[in-house]
Amino acid sequence: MSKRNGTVAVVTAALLLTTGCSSPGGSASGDAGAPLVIGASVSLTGDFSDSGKAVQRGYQLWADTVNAAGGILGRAVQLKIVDDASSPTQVVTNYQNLINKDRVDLTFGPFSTLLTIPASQVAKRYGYAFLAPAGGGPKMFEQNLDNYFFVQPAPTVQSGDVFVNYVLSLPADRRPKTAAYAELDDPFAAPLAENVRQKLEAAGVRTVYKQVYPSETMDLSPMMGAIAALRPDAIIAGTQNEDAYSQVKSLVQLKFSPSVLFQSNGANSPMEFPDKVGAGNTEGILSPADWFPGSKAPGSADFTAAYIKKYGGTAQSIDDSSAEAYAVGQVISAVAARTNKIDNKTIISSLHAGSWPTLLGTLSWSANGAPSGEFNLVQWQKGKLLPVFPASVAQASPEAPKPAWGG
Amino acid sequence: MTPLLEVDGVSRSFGSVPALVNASLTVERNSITALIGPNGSGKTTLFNVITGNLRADTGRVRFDGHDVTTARPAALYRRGLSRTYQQARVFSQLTVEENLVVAGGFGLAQLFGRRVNRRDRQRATELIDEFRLGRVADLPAAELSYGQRKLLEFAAVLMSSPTLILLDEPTAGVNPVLIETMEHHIRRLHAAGITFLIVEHDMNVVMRLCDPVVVLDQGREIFTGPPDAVREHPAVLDAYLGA
Amino acid sequence: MRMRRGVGPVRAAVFFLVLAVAPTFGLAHWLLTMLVFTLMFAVMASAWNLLGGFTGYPSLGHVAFFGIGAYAVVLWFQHHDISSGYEPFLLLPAIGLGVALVGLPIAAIAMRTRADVFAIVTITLLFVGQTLAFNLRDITGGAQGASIVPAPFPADSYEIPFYDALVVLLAVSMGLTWATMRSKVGLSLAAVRMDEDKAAGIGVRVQTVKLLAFCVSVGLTAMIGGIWAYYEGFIYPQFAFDPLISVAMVLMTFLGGRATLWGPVLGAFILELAQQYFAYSLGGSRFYLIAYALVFLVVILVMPRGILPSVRDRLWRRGRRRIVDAQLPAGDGPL
Amino acid sequence: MVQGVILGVLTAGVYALMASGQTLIFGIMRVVNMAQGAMVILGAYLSYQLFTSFGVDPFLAIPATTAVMFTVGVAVQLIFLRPLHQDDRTQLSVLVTFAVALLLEGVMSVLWSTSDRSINTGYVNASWTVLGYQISLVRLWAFLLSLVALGLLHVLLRRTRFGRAVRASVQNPESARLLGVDADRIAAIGFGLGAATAAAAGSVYGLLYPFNSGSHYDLISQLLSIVVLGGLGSIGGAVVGSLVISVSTAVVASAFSPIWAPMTFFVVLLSVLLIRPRGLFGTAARGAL
Repeated sequence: MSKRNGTVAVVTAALLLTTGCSSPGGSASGDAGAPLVIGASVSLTGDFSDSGKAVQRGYQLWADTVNAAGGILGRAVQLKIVDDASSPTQVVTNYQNLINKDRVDLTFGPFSTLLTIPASQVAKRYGYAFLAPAGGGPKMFEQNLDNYFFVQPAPTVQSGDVFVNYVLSLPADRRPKTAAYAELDDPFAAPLAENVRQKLEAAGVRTVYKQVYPSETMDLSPMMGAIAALRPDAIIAGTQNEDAYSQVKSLVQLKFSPSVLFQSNGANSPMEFPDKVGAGNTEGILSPADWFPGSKAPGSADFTAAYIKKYGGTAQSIDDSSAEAYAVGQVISAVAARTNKIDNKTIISSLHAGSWPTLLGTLSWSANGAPSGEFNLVQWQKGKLLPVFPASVAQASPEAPKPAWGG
Repeated sequence: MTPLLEVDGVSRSFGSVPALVNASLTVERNSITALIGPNGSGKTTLFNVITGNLRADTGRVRFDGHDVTTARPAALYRRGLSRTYQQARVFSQLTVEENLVVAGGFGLAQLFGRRVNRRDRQRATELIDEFRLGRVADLPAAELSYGQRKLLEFAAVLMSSPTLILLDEPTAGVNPVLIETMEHHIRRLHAAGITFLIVEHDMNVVMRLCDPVVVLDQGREIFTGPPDAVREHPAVLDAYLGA
Repeated sequence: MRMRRGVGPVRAAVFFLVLAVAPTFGLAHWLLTMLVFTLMFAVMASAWNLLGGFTGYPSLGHVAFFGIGAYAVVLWFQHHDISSGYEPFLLLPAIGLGVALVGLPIAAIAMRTRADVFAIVTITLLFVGQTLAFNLRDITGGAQGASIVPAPFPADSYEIPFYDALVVLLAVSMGLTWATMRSKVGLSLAAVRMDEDKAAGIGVRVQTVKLLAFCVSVGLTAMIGGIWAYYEGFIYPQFAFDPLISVAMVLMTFLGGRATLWGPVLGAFILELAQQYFAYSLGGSRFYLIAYALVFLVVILVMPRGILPSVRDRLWRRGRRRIVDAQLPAGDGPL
Repeated sequence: MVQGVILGVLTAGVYALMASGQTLIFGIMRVVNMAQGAMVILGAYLSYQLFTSFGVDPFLAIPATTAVMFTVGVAVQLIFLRPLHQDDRTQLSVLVTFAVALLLEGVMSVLWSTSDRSINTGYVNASWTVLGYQISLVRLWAFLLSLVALGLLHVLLRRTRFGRAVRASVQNPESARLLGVDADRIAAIGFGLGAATAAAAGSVYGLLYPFNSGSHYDLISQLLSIVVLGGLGSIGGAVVGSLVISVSTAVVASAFSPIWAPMTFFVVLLSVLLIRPRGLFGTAARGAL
């Protein structure tokens, strides 16, 4: 009866077998002149696709820049970027394919810790260095992978430290006395805000409200209403994107403007934030940033110019994910320049020592891939996002207290 | 000896619409009792109450001396009360044989046994032969004609060796030859000691087959008696012609 | 039911033999990885079929049990160290059994509702599971996710233990399906699917077989969840309780053919391989979703009963026979 | 707490509107429309586009978006649902409408990319202070609009010939056919109406929340809970279900903790189903509009 179906299954299996066996034996890199193929799986569809595309632009921009200058050690850089649809299953398949089927020379990381962990383990298994522009959550570093390097100034959780330092730098009578914490339940935002809370409590800032909210919460009004009723001096929010916008909108509707408003993410998006919350409502809001328009860090000016040339827009319209991805490439270029070699072993051993200048500042890594620098504090002033702390990078002095909504 | 089935003062309404109003009925052992009445008089509702598919609002149902007012259909089926449906509910994707086997009832232990074992097949084959379904025994019921499906459902209820069978319009929509076949089977089984309660529209069939006849109108029992008396009874004429 | 004796077992033996020896031919890692994921879905589709296919209760919440299985492995690793790396596999039967028991009261409530409402109630299960995974931080790690120590298998044969475990589970799942089809459980389930009230009325043990199908089905699903978590090395509520996994099980079963032995497996091999391959090679064109949806629609509209039944029908058209879980009777067409 | 209840009630209006379309479709055709959420999002995108390209206010755009979505709904019914066989239509329709949802998601992600969008009109952040409580203007308008739309739907079903035909087919498809009701036509128009309510709700939804092409997953799970809670096929039930769910969610979020808010309505739903498997206002065999 359905002998045919059985046959189909067998034939399929046999086909798979043969294609599997006949996959190229592959030459293990090293020939000068052959292109340097770099593989990365990026979320071009699905939940993380926005940042995924920004990451793709950053990688591409770096590759173009390097190739225009003759490539790396004479080898043209060739990117192979595939989509993981924001799926942890697909990301594993993709890195397997990149490493074992397409035999890429190097791998770059995907977007988000959630995908980076399974992906980095695949890379580790085959001895590939894994440089990722995203994936700075605590769980990532708990993996203790020696091939992993998080290309940002500090682990995400510590990106609020700069804000704490800023508060502590204020004279005692100008510090906020009370603070409310609204924390998005995801691998970064909530731990980040918790980290800030612990440090501020230790410094004597009283916590009057603390609440974690799930990521699918569309309506933050109930929570912001509860916060507004307590009238805290500071609102410290561990946010991602949309929730940051919603928080501000709710506060505007509730007619409550705290004297300090810190949002860990979203508010540092130069184009979207004013677009979503209204330009008049951005004034005085604080946020951490690694790269910002007008940064004086190494390569930043070139990057900005190249970005605008290739993708249009202004410096203000560049997503910092692109800058972070670009920095990943910068690190690779630097390794090649210093060691005159470009293989995974060299990359791994080199990066565990010394410091590496990038457009995000100078980076160095501990054994588990955690960077040991610090973020910058940026603030919205007159419609522009300006670094205000620490003084070494500040382009303006911090505005405090935050003015009322609408300017 | 007590009657096989006693329905005593059963009422049931749907929302504000009464379907049965204090209806009573008795089925004597080894009778072929007809239940007739105009459309919407509550015949099918009464069937459903008797078989436990519907719960009565008030009143009692006794079967074989036991109060079964709140019994579930499965329990009644195991006690020997089975029924057919007006639209012949058979399992369309099961074969004729399987339709019979599944109606045969089996315990937990047998659940893990073969789908159709030798004993099942033996019992089913007897019925298949009796009902002349041999040619289609291995076909899914969906392939049968309407009349064949009615026969199949009738045959299936016999698998559980019932004492009382409720037939809901056994001859509706089938050809004259099949009506005769149905009558033949009912007589044959009656002779073998099975009691019938039949809802039937075809008065000729009722006259030939049944005694007594119970007439239901607007949810009430209005007449019980021999078939000859039905036609002359004023209340019955009223019910059929008047309303 | 007179089946053509021998053909079924021979086909199964060949299939599993090919599966079992395939890795010894030195399949590339990328291919083994794809096969591992494909086998996961084959088992899950086959398990889903036991409930959704045979009973006709379309569960859209099976991934809730997948997630429970995944977190069970995580929990186990919180209290135990890894040594040989095989421990999670040995743990699987316990997970399957445990989740089957957990499923029992859930099934008893959910199966009070019928087809469409049941589908929705099971969706609810999925979200309850996800919310619990997010919020029971002490157990699950919440939104931080939970990581598992990577298996200490050598890189050369890293996928093999996972692969072998999955082949065994597929054999178990298909074996159970086969046994169901041949036993009165299958007969009863078919009756439930076609007319549950009538079946209950004639004394079919409706409740028993429904609950049985549900528990076995979710138990198998949970075991796959456990393997998946171990293979991924890191789980996160949104991934462990991903509605798309539920949808995939349903889709594969429908594609291959409901209430058939081979249909769900065929569906899984086609869909999962195609999906993994195209997402990789087409590099995330946004038309991917549209293409997927269109294939889905065309399959349902053109072959509403799935590939296997439709193909069989076409081959045996002169028999004009409908095959669902009733195997085709032998012989030539009706007389 | 009070703020929570106010919010809950205002939000319930929008959900009631979406859910009424869903339940109407089920009532007429016994089809659980998994694409209702995607249709709402499509409605939101349409009014987003009208707003950004032509500056049309989302509230004023509603007649246009509902008209477009009505057509989409009719098309979906005619192309994808009508060919299904009667026997397993319920099961298959769940899958077909889910596939339609995926299809719409794919189309939306191609047309508008996958990034979040929101409609920012000048008044989006305005609010009134009433007795010390803040009432967002948009939400109030959204609520009123939903009431009007539900009112229109009610009138349509109660006072027109089409409405009578619809109710007849909900009550008893067989007798409706005997009465000369063209079931296919009613189904097409019914699905169109369901899609139209989704469009109206979508315009409002876009004003209240940010959305992207994948937003429909969260939405559909809530809509399904609402209609099952209220009883499939009952519009009154959909309204009550929306109230129960959004008020309980908002109250739990503001008084207790937002992390348990999503759990709230699932718990409410499951406990209701334990007692009444057919929902609050569901009836056994017949639907009720």
